Amino acid sequence: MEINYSLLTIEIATALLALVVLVIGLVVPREQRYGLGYLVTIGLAGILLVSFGFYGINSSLFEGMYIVDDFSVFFKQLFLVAAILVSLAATLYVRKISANYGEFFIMLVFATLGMMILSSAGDFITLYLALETMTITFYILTGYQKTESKSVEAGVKYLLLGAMSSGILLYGLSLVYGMTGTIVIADVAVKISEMSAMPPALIVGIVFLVAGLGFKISAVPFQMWSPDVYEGAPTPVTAFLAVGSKAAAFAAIVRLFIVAFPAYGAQWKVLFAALAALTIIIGNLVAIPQTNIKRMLAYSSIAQAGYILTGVVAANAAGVKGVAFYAMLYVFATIGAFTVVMNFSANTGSDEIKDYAGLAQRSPLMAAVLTVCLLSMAGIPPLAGFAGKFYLFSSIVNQGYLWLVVIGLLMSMASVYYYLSVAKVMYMAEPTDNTPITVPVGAKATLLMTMIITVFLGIYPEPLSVLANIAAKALFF
Amino acid sequence: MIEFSLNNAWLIPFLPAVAFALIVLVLRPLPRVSAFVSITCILISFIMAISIGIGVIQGGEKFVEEPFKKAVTWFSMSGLKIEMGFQIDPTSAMMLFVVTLVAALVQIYSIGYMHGDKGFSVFYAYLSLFAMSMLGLVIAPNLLQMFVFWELVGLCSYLLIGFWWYKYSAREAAKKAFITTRTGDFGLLMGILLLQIFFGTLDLQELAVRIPNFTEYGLTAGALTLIAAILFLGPIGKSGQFPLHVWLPDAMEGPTPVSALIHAATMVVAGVYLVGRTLFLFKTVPGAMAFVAFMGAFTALFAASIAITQTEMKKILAYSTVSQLGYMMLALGAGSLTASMFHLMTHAFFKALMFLGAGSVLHAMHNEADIWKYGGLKKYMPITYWTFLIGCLAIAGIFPFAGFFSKDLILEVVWANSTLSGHAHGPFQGLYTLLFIMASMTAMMTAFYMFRMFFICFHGELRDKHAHPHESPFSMAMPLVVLGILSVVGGWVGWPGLTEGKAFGYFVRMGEFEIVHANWTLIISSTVLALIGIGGAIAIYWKNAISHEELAKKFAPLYKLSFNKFYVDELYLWIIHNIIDGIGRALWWVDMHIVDGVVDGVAKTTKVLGSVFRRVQTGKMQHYALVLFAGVVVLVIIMSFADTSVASLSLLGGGR
Amino acid sequence: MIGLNHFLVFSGTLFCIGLFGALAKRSAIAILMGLEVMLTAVNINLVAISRYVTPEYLVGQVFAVFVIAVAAAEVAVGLALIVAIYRNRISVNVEDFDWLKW
Amino acid sequence: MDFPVLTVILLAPVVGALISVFIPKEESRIIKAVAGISTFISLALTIVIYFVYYTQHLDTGGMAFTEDIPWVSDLGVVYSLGVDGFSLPMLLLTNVIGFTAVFSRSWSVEKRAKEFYILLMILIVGVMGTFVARDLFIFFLFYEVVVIPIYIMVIIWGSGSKTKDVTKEYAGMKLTIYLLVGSAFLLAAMIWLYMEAAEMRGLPTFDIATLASLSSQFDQQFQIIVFGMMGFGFTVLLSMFPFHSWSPDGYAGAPTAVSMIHAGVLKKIGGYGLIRIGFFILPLGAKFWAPLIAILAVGNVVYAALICLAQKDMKYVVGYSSVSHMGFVLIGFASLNIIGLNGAVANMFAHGVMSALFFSMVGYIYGATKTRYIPDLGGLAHQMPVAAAGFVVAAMASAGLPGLVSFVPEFTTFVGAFKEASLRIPAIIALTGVVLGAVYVLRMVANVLFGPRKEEWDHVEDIRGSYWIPVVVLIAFIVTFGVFPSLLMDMVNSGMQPIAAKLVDAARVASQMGGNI
Repeated sequence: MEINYSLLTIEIATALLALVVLVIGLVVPREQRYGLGYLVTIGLAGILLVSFGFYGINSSLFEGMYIVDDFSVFFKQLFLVAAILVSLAATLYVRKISANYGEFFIMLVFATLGMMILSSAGDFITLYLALETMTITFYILTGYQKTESKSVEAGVKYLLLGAMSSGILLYGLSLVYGMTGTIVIADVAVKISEMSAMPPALIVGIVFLVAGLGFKISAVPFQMWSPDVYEGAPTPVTAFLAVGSKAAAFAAIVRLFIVAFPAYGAQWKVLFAALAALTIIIGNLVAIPQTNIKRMLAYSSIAQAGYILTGVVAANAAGVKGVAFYAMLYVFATIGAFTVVMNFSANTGSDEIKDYAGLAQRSPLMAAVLTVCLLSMAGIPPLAGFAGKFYLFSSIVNQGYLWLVVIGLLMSMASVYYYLSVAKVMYMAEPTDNTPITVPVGAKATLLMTMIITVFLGIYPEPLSVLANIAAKALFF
Repeated sequence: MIEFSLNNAWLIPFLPAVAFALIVLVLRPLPRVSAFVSITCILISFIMAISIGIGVIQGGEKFVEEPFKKAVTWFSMSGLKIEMGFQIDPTSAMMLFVVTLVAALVQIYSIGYMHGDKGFSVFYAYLSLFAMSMLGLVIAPNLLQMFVFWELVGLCSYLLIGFWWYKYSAREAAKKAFITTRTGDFGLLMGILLLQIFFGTLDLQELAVRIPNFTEYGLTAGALTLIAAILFLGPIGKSGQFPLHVWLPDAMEGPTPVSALIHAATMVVAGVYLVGRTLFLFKTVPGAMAFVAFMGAFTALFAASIAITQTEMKKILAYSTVSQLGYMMLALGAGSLTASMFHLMTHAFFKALMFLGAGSVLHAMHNEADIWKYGGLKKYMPITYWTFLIGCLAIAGIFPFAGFFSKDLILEVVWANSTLSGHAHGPFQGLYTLLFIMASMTAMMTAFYMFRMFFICFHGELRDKHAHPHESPFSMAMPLVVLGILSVVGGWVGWPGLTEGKAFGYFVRMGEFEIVHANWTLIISSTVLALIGIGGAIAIYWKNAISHEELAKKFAPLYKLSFNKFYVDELYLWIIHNIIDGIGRALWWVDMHIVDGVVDGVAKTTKVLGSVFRRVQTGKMQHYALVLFAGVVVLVIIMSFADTSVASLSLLGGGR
Repeated sequence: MIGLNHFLVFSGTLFCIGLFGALAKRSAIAILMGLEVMLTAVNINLVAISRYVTPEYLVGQVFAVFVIAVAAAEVAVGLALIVAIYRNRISVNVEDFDWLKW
Repeated sequence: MDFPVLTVILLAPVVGALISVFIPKEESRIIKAVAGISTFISLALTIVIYFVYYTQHLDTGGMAFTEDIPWVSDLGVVYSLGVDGFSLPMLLLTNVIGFTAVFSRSWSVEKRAKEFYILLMILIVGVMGTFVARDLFIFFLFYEVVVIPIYIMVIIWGSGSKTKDVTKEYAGMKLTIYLLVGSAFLLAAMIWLYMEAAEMRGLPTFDIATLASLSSQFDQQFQIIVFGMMGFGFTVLLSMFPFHSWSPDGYAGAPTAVSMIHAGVLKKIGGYGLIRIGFFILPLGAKFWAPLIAILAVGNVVYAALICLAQKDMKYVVGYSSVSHMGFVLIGFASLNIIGLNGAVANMFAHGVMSALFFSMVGYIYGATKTRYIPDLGGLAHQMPVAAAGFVVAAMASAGLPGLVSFVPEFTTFVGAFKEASLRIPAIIALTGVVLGAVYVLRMVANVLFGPRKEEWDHVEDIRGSYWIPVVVLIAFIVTFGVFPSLLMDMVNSGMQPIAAKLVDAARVASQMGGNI
């Protein structure tokens, strides 16, 4: 059998990049390793450029185990963008928190690799392996500040709970495998369509899959870990975790449920609709009383997952397009926000919202970026979040989910309350300390990029919507 | 000239408008120029009004039958077209004459009276604005235009009453005047709206054709009566009829020329004029006529009974104005446009005269208001004295002064209504007899209180020893003289013997012209009544034959009631401060605590829910795991045991 | 004759035992062990299914090998983290790990 | 497609804002001048196209100065602008108020002036955009652009009140969340409408005219639900009773310029949307909900007017009065006939200019005396005659005096309302608002401006310099449109024709169906 390895160029390049950085990190003296972050950024950017050439291939390797289609390419680009932004933003912060500068970026690249493979996974083994590659690197990253009690606590919690959810996911996968006799996602659908009745074990399996992947996207009631981990983990990790891990899990969910279980659509759609509603409501409600900005963003990102789930509920091209579109703009908004948080804490050592008083005077750029990013998450036009929500909700409104749309929109307006509370502190309150906050070049680049893209995509969503459309079409041919 | 004036009658109100704009925008810092411009403009208007009057008299019958009308569209849409323009007929020509005349005289008078006031130019601006508004009202060919200018005169009234706005009393009086008349305008506007809706037009001539056939427009007589009554609320407010008369006496807080011009001679008669213009509406339904007549007669008597005990010159004159306006309304209610307009005209002359006279006195006495501080002014200010006497005689209705003719005509038409020869047959005939008695009593009381004031002020000894009264300057005396002359001869136009049959009533009328034959019984009896009133005043206040203090003690309850204006003001104040404001405060409470309370409650609930759910997040890793597995179990149970058929899921919105 | 269902029931039971361990034990190490039991249950499942459902392919077995390998990695990281937190808190009792909450 | 005048009008303040970004923040006078110039360009161009439309397009009606650029292809969004007899008065209103708001006095704007003017520019652009958008999506985009700048402006430059225990933070947050919750329903309805239409046509579109052409195909049930949700969103913005409580607090809390823009035009977006989108696309829904709107409108007029009587804070008086005036607008809407609609729309314009002047003067007095509490004030006409004159004009316009802008619209509204037999009773009750309106404004005028001189205000200065601009410009508009109402009414009438025709059609359809609407 002929295997076209060139299809794996992106993944191989990423792996190589990690290894190169590893080696250089060993060779270069400790004091001069600060260039590594930029090296990673440049390398990833190069890969991102290359990846544009992979649109339109729509092929698979190893008898369907590994799929290279537009959908996966889109998500790979998403992970790359996230990794680039995070590595660009994190240089100063990482220097402050740890002496092991190089390892951080290596882990970052490996996590990216895991996500990429996950988005391409065509069977259960690949899926599981990719998931674990990603997750285990995140365990390490979460506990990266090993002298910092909170960081390690977050790491332990994440590891124990993550392993449990992996167990559940695996158990679900094994049940599906048992009922259908195949582990290739595309074949599962074929096998199910040949069945006359729905075996109960399959239902249990599907629910286990929902739970296992729901854990990764932190859907209620599987969300409990995420606020603690987000709060405890080093901020760049939190950013990457919130964006990359979540998007990767969504890619897996979309592929798994839409490709493998279209026959049980009626069942899992309602299940996801209920989860989405719960997630949106709980996430937004609990975010309101938070005083720590990272924790607040954690709850808000739970709610964001709820919105994205509505696109899964739609289970059609429009819905998937919504998922893809929203996941991408969510990258910018979230990383923008977390970059502000990380830069702020690098300067002041605090993550408390009340310490943000007068930020608009101390650093207008940071205040503006944080405001824009938060409002984009709330879905206020003309920011990208609005367009994203529009895609998502318009995909389900006609399928009888008007109630979900109303809940979603109402709660997103309620979310404005806590987002604006942050804006209020930044803009209205007088600073207690008047010294300006300096923003290093890399972080500044990240901030500007996220803000400009968030605004631009809100006003003119066409470019991204074209890409998202291509991605979505790949699943529905 | 006549032709030009007729065709360009719109210039009459426009010129004062120009004066207003010029003064406000440019001339404010130059008081003399302002006054000059303003007076020039009103004089030109006056001349045009005279030439229109001549034209109308020459035209005769033609103008009565078909008024001369010109109009342009003000705004329009499908189903609603409103015009602005002018309509010249004898009634409006008469009004134009009266208004421009009094306005011109008052403006001249004000040169002296307002001399040195720091708002001198602004005062002239307001006077010009008023002249513009009033003239616009007079020539209005449709009800909306009338309403527009009606409101504008209200504004001018507000501005001029409150001209000395730094005085607490003036500012309150201005506010009261505006709000009270506004209350009436509420009815007027509603009436206009209803007319527009049912008859599809507001043009007076059109309405005059359509309203008599009201059944074709889907209205019953009762409904039309109601509309008329609602419409009449406007005149009640503007012309100070009971129960909305309260603002007019307070309006005397304005400068005296204003009182003369606006609150005696011109603006307050706008209500009468409006009813006169829409008399075809009232005449169609007898009930409305009776209502108007009764309100008029009652107001006349009521105000007269208050005027008897008041102690301020301008207040007395104000109540007298209210009373006389009631007279005019009564005439309209009796169906005679002629009588009411005639009285309107003569009243304008003599009441303006008396107000200006009062102004002259106030000027001399340095704004001392209490008449008991005056006395013996005769020797200090002869011109004022004699002209004032003419005014008093005129209002008392003594031959051959102007008031005699008009008052007599009113009594005649009311009497005619009570004797079946008038139009109001059937149920209201008895009412008109009562009204006649009320009117006669009013006539007597009027004579009494006028001369009471006259004697207290001008005869006897000066009671305030510190005062140094003096005669007023020429600019103030001249208008007095002119008005004095008019108060004598003004009534003669209604004297059939003098005018060869083409008396006032030939021109200003509604319906066929009938020569009213002098009813000698009436003439004599009313004159006798007036003389009794004067005699009483002479006895009590001049000759001191009877002590007025004794009288007041003897009839103490009545005296107090009258002196305190029947406590109507107090009642209104109580209602406004306790009931209306009370409701306002109560609603505000509702708004803050209930309407807002619900909103804040929802917000608070959301927050509380947030804090509650937050507590689930205990930080204990195994709790998290438990929740996770509990979730899985619940989902499994739901998915396994629930009927997963599409139909039941559609409850949740799935499966479409 | 022992059939697939027996294996499934067995693995299910094992899964629950592991789960109970993970939920009930207080020591982080013991919880890690519980998790390993859960993964073992999965492995049994996979192998049994491979044997009964797809005897001609060794898919399940291969899957199980991967799971074992990954589990080893997981445990390695886990133990490292537990050591790290023990240095900080002088405890491996998960009840004590509640600085991050609400 | 010649000169894209509407885009230029929209972009002028954007350019102004961008220029301001690069001016150092100490140069507040230059920033103000930039803001003034850029808004003036918009205003001048708007006046030009107003008269071009008035002289050339009035008979034919319809959209003019259109621009169409495809925007988001898969959603069918088109950047399509255009104005007709309905949007032009609103655009003019926005620009007049925007221009004058720049020069109105807001206490404490001196500090952080740069941010203030930049946000103000964004605000103005947002409002203008809603009125010129022909595409629903673009409309909504602009609509929500305005919410956040307002919040920030309220919390930074706003103020609390002495009479009610309300902080500016609370006021700003309440205003923002209230409007956003309203817009959540609006957006949901819009999305549903869009998807239904897309399904019918097989091609997605947001073009309002195209959607309206489908209106006879939407079934009644659908129209009722969608209109209900949409109407909720829009009427909240229009501060319909009992969803009005954000408005007095918000206006009281906001700095002068924001109060002017918010009360003057932003609120009118609610009315504009209700008609342009609700009535035009969903006439059957409008028919169903009109009686409820009428009843609540009466609540607006009377309830708010009575509350005004109890107020001691100037801004609360004006705030509640604007709630009360919206009742007139709503009752005109509820009449569903062309006269009522004309009146209501013209009323929106009138109230806009009038309340802008009102807030401007109140703001000036507040800026000078640092208090809005009426019992503290008094006799201010001694110290500031010009401001007093402006105040009185505003008060008179508010009381609906003829010759000023609001009389003819109010009259027309009531003609429209009286025309419908079922609305007569509500309309008569609402008419009492005319009296109550006079009571509360005159009370305020008397207590603030007139009466004996108070020594403590001798230090305050009268209007001078650029503060003249709002007074002069707004009074000019108030008087011009008052004396020549056809300038406005003809325009509005031409804009309302197609909408009224739609409603007439719907009435016919409804009567054919014999339905119970």
